[in-house]
Amino acid sequence: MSSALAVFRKDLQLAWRDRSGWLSALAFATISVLVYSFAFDLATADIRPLLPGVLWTTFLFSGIFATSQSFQRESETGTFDAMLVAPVSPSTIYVGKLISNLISLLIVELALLVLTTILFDTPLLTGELVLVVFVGTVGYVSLATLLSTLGSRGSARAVLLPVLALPLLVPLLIASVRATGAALGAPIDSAPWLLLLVIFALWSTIGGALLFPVVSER
Amino acid sequence: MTTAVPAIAAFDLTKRYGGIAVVSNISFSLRAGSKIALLGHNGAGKSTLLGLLSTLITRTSGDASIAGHAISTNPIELRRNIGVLAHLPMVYEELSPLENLEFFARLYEVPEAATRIEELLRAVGLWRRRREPTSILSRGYHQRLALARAVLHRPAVLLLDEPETGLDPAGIALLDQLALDNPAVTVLAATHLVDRVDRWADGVLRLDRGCVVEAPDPVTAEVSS
Amino acid sequence: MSALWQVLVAIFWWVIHTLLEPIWNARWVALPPLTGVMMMAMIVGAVLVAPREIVEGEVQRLMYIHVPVATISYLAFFVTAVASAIFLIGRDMRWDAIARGAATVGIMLTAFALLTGAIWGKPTWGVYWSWDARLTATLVLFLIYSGYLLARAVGGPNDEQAARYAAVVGIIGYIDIPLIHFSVDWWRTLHPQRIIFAPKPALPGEMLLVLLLGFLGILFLTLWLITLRGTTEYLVQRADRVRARLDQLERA
Amino acid sequence: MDNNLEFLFAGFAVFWAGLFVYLVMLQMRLRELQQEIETLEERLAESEQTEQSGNSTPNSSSS
Repeated sequence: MSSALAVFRKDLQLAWRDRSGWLSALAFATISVLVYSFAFDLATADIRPLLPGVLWTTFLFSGIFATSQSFQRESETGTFDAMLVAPVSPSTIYVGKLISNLISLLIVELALLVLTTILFDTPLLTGELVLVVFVGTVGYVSLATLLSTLGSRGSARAVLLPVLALPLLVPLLIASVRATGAALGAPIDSAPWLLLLVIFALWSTIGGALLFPVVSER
Repeated sequence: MTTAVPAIAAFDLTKRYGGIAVVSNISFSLRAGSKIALLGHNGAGKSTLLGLLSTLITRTSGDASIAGHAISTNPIELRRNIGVLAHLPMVYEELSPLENLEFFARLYEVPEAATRIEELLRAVGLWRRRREPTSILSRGYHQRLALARAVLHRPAVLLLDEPETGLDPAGIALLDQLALDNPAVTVLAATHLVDRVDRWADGVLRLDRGCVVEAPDPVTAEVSS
Repeated sequence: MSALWQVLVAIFWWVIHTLLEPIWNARWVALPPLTGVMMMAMIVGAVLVAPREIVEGEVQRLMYIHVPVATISYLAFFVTAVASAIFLIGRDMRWDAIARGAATVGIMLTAFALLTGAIWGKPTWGVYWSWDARLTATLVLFLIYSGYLLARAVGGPNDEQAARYAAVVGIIGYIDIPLIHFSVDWWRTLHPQRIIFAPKPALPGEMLLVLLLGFLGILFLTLWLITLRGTTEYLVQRADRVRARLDQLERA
Repeated sequence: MDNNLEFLFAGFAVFWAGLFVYLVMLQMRLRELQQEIETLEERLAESEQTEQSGNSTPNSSSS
């Protein structure tokens, strides 16, 4: 496990030193929230039903974008091979990478929540909402980290990854939007959305850890 | 007389990309402590063979073992005994040389890492600039840092892919000191500087189109596989 | 622990060799006629034998295509997932060819299901697309396995890395199905609207019989198509290998 | 309630025509591939002959 911790510490050092990764994700997220608010004229209309959808589409796109960037850098400079050659199982590298991606994306998402609270002055930073955001992020980051090993020449990769990941994330998208809506006080519906979100997070994390060695082989 | 376990051994090792066997049925065994030059034209399969032995590339068939550990059954233990130097520098540009080695020392769980890192950084001449980001260093220093990383955990076997690239004469002297003349280490190094070979190598493994055309005599004792 | 694993894998391969092998060998002989007979029976049943549905009228006969096709597309994706798993274990590219072939057939079936569903829906409910839970799930599956083919097409016919990656997508896609169904079903019940494609509880006898015929017809058709498509993918792999070998020789 | 026959016909047409076209394309593709492989393997056999007689470097044939 200590090697997963080593990978995690190194990734955080990297993210801190080379801020371009998650900063571009934050910029992307902020811009898409603004685009949504202009498009849906969120400022005036009753935005409560729309907000969860806006938040989660922004989270998913910026998250998948940032995760694939972080992997792209590693494979280009050969440092991914340097880790694969170490006497550790690829799954521990996956766990290390997963946690560091998770932390940097949670920072982006919390920053976005603060921004949205200010823009639309709705209290977003409630305990329940942060929990939903956390579990949902674990769910999609573990899948995005697994799929980001997609090697493809040129720019096709940046487009291909969302096309590949989003249909798989449909259950997470529906569950997270509903759960966020409930957290914002939308009329409570009977379905246990948070439970489904937790199951999805477990499913994609365990699946990711088991299947990562397969996709990291050359 | 204990049976001498070959440091590096391959048994009909094959790697096929579609119709082409880039490495086909390669067998050889190298004595511990020997320094072998891996020669052959471009595309003869040198890098692929080194990739197979370092478990970076998955084999199509056959097997290989390093320090008694087989790539098919015990890859993690095998990797504990190898140091790898490849074409790409394999170091983090944004981290400083010190941080790079600290990360790999944690990954390899190197005992008393601090002293080992300092010793290596001084040896490769990076101690004064250990805190600067690696990106501003020259290609030669990248290679030196990669060399330091390869020998950081004192591996018994070194798999080097054209280690001389980017090194100035002083750098090459370092390469000799740390790897090629180090008696305790077995080295299999692909190189293009053929004239240097007879200075450091005590055997040649030559490949042509994925097959062995010249190999050092196999390890005399029974190969324990 | 690993001894148990060895035993399981041995049993698995024994099942493959003794049970599936003979069926596989007889595929060219058995499948085409079987499919032909069943499809004929299906057409006759759907058009003539089945009684006219009072409420929806003749167009309801599309059910005999739509429901079997939509259901059996899951079988095609199941073949993809299993073939992908076997490929990941044995690393035999023929299983990658079968997985790829089955995915293509699966996507074609889901396309037909969505099309016939739309054509059936328009006159009956005035809507081409109704976000019905099962139709939505079929659409999501269509997208997932289109992603599978895209990921597989990134590499060449014999590119093992792309094949491994696609196999992972193929397996994850199939395990995702229960999650998709839960989320889509609960999502749909939020907007109460008429249930469209839930089979009516009291289907009269003849209708059920014809529906069964439909299932068998589409089942054999799917198996035959997967075999055809799988063989095509395998031949593409072989051609690519020989071509690569030729290039190597001519260049040498 | 009219019978919406035109929709029934459209649905059947879409399915059967689509299926038929797909099957025909598949059979053609299969036959074309088989021929292509035969010609390729003949060329391979020839060039391996010239290769064997040409020089005697050891070489493995493809699977």
